[in-house]
Amino acid sequence: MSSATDRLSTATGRIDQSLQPLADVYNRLFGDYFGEMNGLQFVLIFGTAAALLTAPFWGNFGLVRAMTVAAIWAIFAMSWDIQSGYTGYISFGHSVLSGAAGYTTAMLIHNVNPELSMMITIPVSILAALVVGLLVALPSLRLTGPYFSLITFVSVLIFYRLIPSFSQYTGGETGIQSVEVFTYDPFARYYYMIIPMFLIAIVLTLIARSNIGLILMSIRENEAAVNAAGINATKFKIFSFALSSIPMGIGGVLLVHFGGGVDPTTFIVVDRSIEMIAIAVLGGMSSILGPLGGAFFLVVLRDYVLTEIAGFPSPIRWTVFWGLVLVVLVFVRDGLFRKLWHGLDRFGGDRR
Amino acid sequence: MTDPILEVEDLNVYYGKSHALKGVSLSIDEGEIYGVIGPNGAGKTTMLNAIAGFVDYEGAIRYDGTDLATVNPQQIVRDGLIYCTEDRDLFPFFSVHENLLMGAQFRDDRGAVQDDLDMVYELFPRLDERREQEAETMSGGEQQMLAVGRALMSDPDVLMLDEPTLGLAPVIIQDISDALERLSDQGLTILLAEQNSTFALRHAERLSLIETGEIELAGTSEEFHGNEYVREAYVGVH
Amino acid sequence: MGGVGGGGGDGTFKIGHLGPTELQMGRGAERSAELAVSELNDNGGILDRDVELLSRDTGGAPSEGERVTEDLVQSEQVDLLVGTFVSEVTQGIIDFVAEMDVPFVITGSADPATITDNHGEDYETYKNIVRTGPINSDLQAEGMGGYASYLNEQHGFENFSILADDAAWTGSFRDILPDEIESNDDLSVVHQDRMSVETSNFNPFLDAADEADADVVMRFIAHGGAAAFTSTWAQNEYPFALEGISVPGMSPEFWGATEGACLYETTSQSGAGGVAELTDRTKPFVDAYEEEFGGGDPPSKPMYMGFNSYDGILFYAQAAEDAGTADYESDLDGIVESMLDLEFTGAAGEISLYGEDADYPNDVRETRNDDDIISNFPVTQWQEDGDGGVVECVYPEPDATSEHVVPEWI
Amino acid sequence: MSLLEVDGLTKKFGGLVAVDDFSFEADEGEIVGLIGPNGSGKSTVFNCIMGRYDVTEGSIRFDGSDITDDATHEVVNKGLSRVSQESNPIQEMPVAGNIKLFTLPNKLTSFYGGATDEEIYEYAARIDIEDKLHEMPDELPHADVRRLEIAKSLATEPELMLLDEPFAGMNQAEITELADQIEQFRDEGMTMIVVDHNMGGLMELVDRIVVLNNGDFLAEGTPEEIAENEHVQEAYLAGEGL
Amino acid sequence: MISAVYALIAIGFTMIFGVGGVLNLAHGALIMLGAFTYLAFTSTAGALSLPPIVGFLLAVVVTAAASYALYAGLVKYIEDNIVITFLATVVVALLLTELIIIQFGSAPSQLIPVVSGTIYLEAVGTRLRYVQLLAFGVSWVAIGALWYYVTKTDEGRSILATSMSTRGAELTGVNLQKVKSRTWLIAGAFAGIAGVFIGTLQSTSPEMWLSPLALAFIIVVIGGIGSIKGSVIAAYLIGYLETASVEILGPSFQGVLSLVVLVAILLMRPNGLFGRELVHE
Ligand SMILES: Nc1ncnc2c1ncn2[C@@H]1O[C@H](COP(=O)(O)OP(=O)(O)OP(=O)(O)O)[C@@H](O)[C@H]1O
Ligand SMILES: Nc1ncnc2c1ncn2[C@@H]1O[C@H](COP(=O)(O)OP(=O)(O)OP(=O)(O)O)[C@@H](O)[C@H]1O
Ligand SMILES: [Mg+2]
Ligand SMILES: [Mg+2]
Repeated sequence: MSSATDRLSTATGRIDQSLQPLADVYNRLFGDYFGEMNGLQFVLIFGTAAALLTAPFWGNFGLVRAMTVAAIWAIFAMSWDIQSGYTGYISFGHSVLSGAAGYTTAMLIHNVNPELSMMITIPVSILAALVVGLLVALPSLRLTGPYFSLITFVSVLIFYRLIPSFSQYTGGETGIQSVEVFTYDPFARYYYMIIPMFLIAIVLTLIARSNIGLILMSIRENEAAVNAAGINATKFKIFSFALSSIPMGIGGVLLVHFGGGVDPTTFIVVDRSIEMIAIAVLGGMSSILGPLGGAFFLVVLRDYVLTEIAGFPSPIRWTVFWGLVLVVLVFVRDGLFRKLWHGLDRFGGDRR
Repeated sequence: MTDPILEVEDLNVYYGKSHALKGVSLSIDEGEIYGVIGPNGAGKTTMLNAIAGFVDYEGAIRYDGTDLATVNPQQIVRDGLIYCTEDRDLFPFFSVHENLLMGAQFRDDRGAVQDDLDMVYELFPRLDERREQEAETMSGGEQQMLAVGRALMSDPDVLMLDEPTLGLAPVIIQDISDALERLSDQGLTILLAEQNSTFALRHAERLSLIETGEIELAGTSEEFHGNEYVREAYVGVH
Repeated sequence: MGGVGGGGGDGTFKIGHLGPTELQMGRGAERSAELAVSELNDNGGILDRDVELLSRDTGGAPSEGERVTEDLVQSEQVDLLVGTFVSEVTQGIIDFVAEMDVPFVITGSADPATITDNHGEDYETYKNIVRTGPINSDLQAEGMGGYASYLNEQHGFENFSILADDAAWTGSFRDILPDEIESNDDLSVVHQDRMSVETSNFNPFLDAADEADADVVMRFIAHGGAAAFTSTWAQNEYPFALEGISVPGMSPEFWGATEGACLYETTSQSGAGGVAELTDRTKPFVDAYEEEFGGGDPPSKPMYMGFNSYDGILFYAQAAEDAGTADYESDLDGIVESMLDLEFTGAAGEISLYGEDADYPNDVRETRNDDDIISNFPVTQWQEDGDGGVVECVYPEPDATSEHVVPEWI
Repeated sequence: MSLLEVDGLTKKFGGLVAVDDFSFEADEGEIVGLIGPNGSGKSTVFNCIMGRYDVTEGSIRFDGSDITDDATHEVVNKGLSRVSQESNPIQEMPVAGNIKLFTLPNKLTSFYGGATDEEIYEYAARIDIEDKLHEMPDELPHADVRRLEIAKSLATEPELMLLDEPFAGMNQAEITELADQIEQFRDEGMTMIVVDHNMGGLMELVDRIVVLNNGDFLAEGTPEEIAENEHVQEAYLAGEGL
Repeated sequence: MISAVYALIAIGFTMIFGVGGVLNLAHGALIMLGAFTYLAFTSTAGALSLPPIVGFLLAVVVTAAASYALYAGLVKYIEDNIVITFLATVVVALLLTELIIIQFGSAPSQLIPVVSGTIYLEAVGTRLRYVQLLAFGVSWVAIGALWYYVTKTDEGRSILATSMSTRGAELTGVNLQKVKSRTWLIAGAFAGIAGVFIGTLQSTSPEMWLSPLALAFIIVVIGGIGSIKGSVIAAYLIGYLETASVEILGPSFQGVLSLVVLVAILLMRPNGLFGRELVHE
């Protein structure tokens, strides 16, 4: 057993050696900001990035559509991660943030002026996500542990129940469907989603690898120690929520222009929040790129592999899907992509 | 002399790669106070944890003739081998009184439990004053008293105390000293792990000195008192 | 990507059917669509092309609905879309479908806004979308008003209570129905309330209706709580009749699901649950359905959307034949024109569409009897049948299979 | 003016008066011992100073400014820090990371500030754990965990350090070593207040001792005076001490 | 009335959380399982058609067993990681939902009441079904018995003790495995009872797990995690607020007012009404 892995790692080690020079160039330039990697890891990251960027040229319609949706969910999961994954304050309420952005766009168009340009609606919507984020964060962050999770959960319920109460503005449970889509062309549409996703991934990774990330993680492990270090933990908790709200807002805007409208089930219901958590945890919490990978894994599995490839009817499809998720959760608890990453670390040769 | 009540034979404990206990053996007779001293990280706690069944080990530990490897922790407790840990492990939201009751939760002899309760309250009047206070809000020393008190509530045959004087004021240490002597006279066997070597040397009839996982020295308290090295490193010259 | 759309003269004619096939309503519709397709194929297909049915589960959720619709249109390049039960789903896909020009026959959701907000605003864009049934809920509300007068004639009921789900589809019943009822001077609406879709305890609502002396409670309910509503009413023997629309109550299996508590309750449903001979087509269709699916998973009858999906497909097939083309990319206008011109007899009734300048362009017309009362809006009631229960059509009178019965405890 | 002035401090927990109108001060460069029986309120006093507990009554001034109602991080940023009775390192980070956290500025925009590796090494070296920088806290023996706590505290560059039972769980040799290091800090200009029950270690280290009993001030004086004080003997020392 | 059933659900949920630190989101699924087991045993259309009371007992037993199986077969291996456990239990709930759809279909059903009949309460102007009274009675008896058990008996106190310190429990001779198994059995039995009543008074469908679960979650946090007394009071508070908000603001605001009040309560008492103070001020 171990000799087999040994042999494998000599082989992979050699591959790794040959890639190392490339990785080294990267490490010299960016290692300080994003962390260093070995040759195999370099290939994983940049290979995947290249594959993602060229998907429309090799994927078919169903796959590309699934990946388009995955890109949006990757944004949500990464945003959730920078807040919940890093600080350990697990939010069940992130769908409210994307919902705030989506609803702002739709309500501006529906109630204010149907001709409003995206140049106005998009920034206003992102701002709305930020405002709602602060609105949720300021009181909630006084609470800890499950109490915090609950209050964020309740915030979803409140928003969800308010929507029918103000149905003349919100469109009630049917929502508002009069939003312009970016485009119906499935290929162009993909790039509308994937490019913001990449930018957000880069920015969030930068932040997560900086002191800010260190402080957020320390809050998760020991908040008292953070205060004792002379750092205002509360300020950073709120900051992480705000930091998370902005990309959530961007994701919400993308989603509303993807489907051409809002409705509570697509945007608000707590299932959406739970999906974000599942994606992030499955990919690997507190790693930013893990959740990104998790999104592509889960959404492609759900919307493409199990439907178009396997062609399961719906209850079977969901049974298989949840069964797989359960298996991954139990056996790969640190997340698929963290596992993969460390695997490459092991199989790579010695560095330097 | 009777058979030893607690025997440790060639005990080895590993934490991952680090070898925390390296072939430790000792045997404790019924009714005696046995001291284990040694510097920080020597492995005292590790040894007690192994006896209580909290860490995996190699070697043999026998209590009253039976090999503990096959006995689960709660059965060890029911058989009268009680462990008062360094971390205290109190029930933070139970009151002082409830904590003490939990110490006796497996006992059926109601009357005797009441007597023990009275005994503990008498030993630590502070606990008596604070019967209803939640354990978590007690001061460090008060919690230590409660931990010792709870262990006594289990009506031990053998009591393992890990640093019972930690964080206690000299007056209280004095009280505990008296209590240990009294209980020992009543036939209780005590295994005492201490940094406070003065305290250990005062009470233990026999001791072992553990350093980096190995027994460096074993003997009676007289032998320890007479030992130059022990005096210098552990008792301090005042 | 580009070259979307079939509609060329050759190859199979693909029909995409959309519905929540996890639900009985959706499954009934899917099966009915299958029956329509095999009937078409038996008769030489559409414009001599073989017909193929691609059924997709929308899960009742807009995002899933959008996904499967895009797949049907972009990837499968279907020639026709049929279905959608949940209004959210219909609205979620409607802009996309309008953009793609593929003909879309709505057969489930009855929301008038689907038509008024779209066709009403911009007919040109939405003209490829039609609804062949059910009649929209504005018209249904008017029909209900007629039914209220009928109940008054039959049993002397005067006081009505309206309890509606707090949901968009009940809007017409909340806004139009009270006036419709009270337009008959003998009748009054004595109590009216909305019930949140999360309501699970119906006692307070029924108590209030009771207190207001209602003779009839008209409830409009579409979610799972309907069963609880029914049994709360039946077990407590509230002294009023239970009428209106209950979507779960349309299930042929509702008797078993409520352990018989649904006895005496009624619901309106197009197709009349398949128990009445509405047209010549009704019986053959229902028989075919029962023969094919009667013994399997529920529903054992097509349910209303089944009728409409069956009719919708055949309706379009006829229109395409009339137009001589199904190539919507080059001749959408021709197809639409021939749909608007078509007078078609379906299993659920006569189908013809309103024209561009009507209030409800491209929407199915109601039929009216001599008294100008809407008649393609049958009401069915659960009645006793030995130990079990049976669905009977009780209204309108010409189609009725049995008299309307009042609960024995009143 | 003293560096730290605690004036009429009272802390109640419900009906329980843990600290009762207690006043004391520490001058710059001093090492003050704070002793008293278990539960006499020593840790509570520290908690009040550090802003961990709200003060019921009284005031606390540090370096001339009122810090009674300050939050912990504000107090720390003014130049106070504490080594608490229980160690609580972050288990997921190595020693170096634990120290680094304590050097980070309290700013949302400082992405790459904080101490350099050399500076971290320096902090660790002052308390002799520079060889352990890459170990994880749960691999360290108890005494080194305590040292890590002190290193963290040093990393905030305090003017005044509160030490709660630094000698607990250490043997004589270790106590002597630690006491020497604490002396060293004083020579570098730091003021300290030390709570401990280990009279041997404490008496040699401190300039002055304040005794608390039941939340009340009991006595104050040089170690010798205290050791001979009858009240202190009775309430606390029971013949121990010198 | 039904608040008692809610309290029962919340207590089952909070016990599991208290003892194992496990947010068991499959608790709602167990309730559903209870209802469907009862349906399978008693439904007149089914093969068995057992008398309701027998079906009731069987449903409770089956649910308790399922709850135990969930612990022993899954949760035991992952309970040290709270996020994983929380997600895994949601996934279990979703899986069970699909299995129930495959087996029973997705249409809602109505259970045969354990007892039938109804009385009219003139004074309050409402009708009350005997099964409502029964639900109320059974729930209270169960809660009372549990309360006595955990506060007045050593064995029961061990359950609370284990929730505070596992090591402490071991040191005092508590059999951890037994305590946890027992906790899951009790919580499961409670879910079974609640399932039959919820299924009877409301409806039995593959979606029925979510709202009792959300409710339990809210009740538990308002009452304070780990507190039986808190759960009962919070359950009644919620029940009252739900009704009151309908009356004050109208049905379209149902639930919103109560949620807002709850948020306010939490902000004033960050550990719920009877929660343990985790941070001292
Ligand atoms: N869980 C653990 N994982 C890894 N190493 C450990 C663990 N627990 C203890 N050790 C190591 O094992 C050695 C023995 O520790 P132990 O706690 O038994 O010492 P001790 O003699 O009780 O010391 P002290 O007087 O400080 O309590 C130490 O080096 C310690 O760092
Ligand atoms: N949160 C609290 N709630 C109630 N009582 C408390 C709380 N915290 C401390 N106390 C009580 O206040 C008193 C003072 O506690 P404190 O921890 O300050 O004592 P101490 O002098 O540090 O004792 P030790 O030397 O044992 O650590 C104790 O009697 C303790 O029980
Ligand atoms: Mg130890
Ligand atoms: Mg203290």
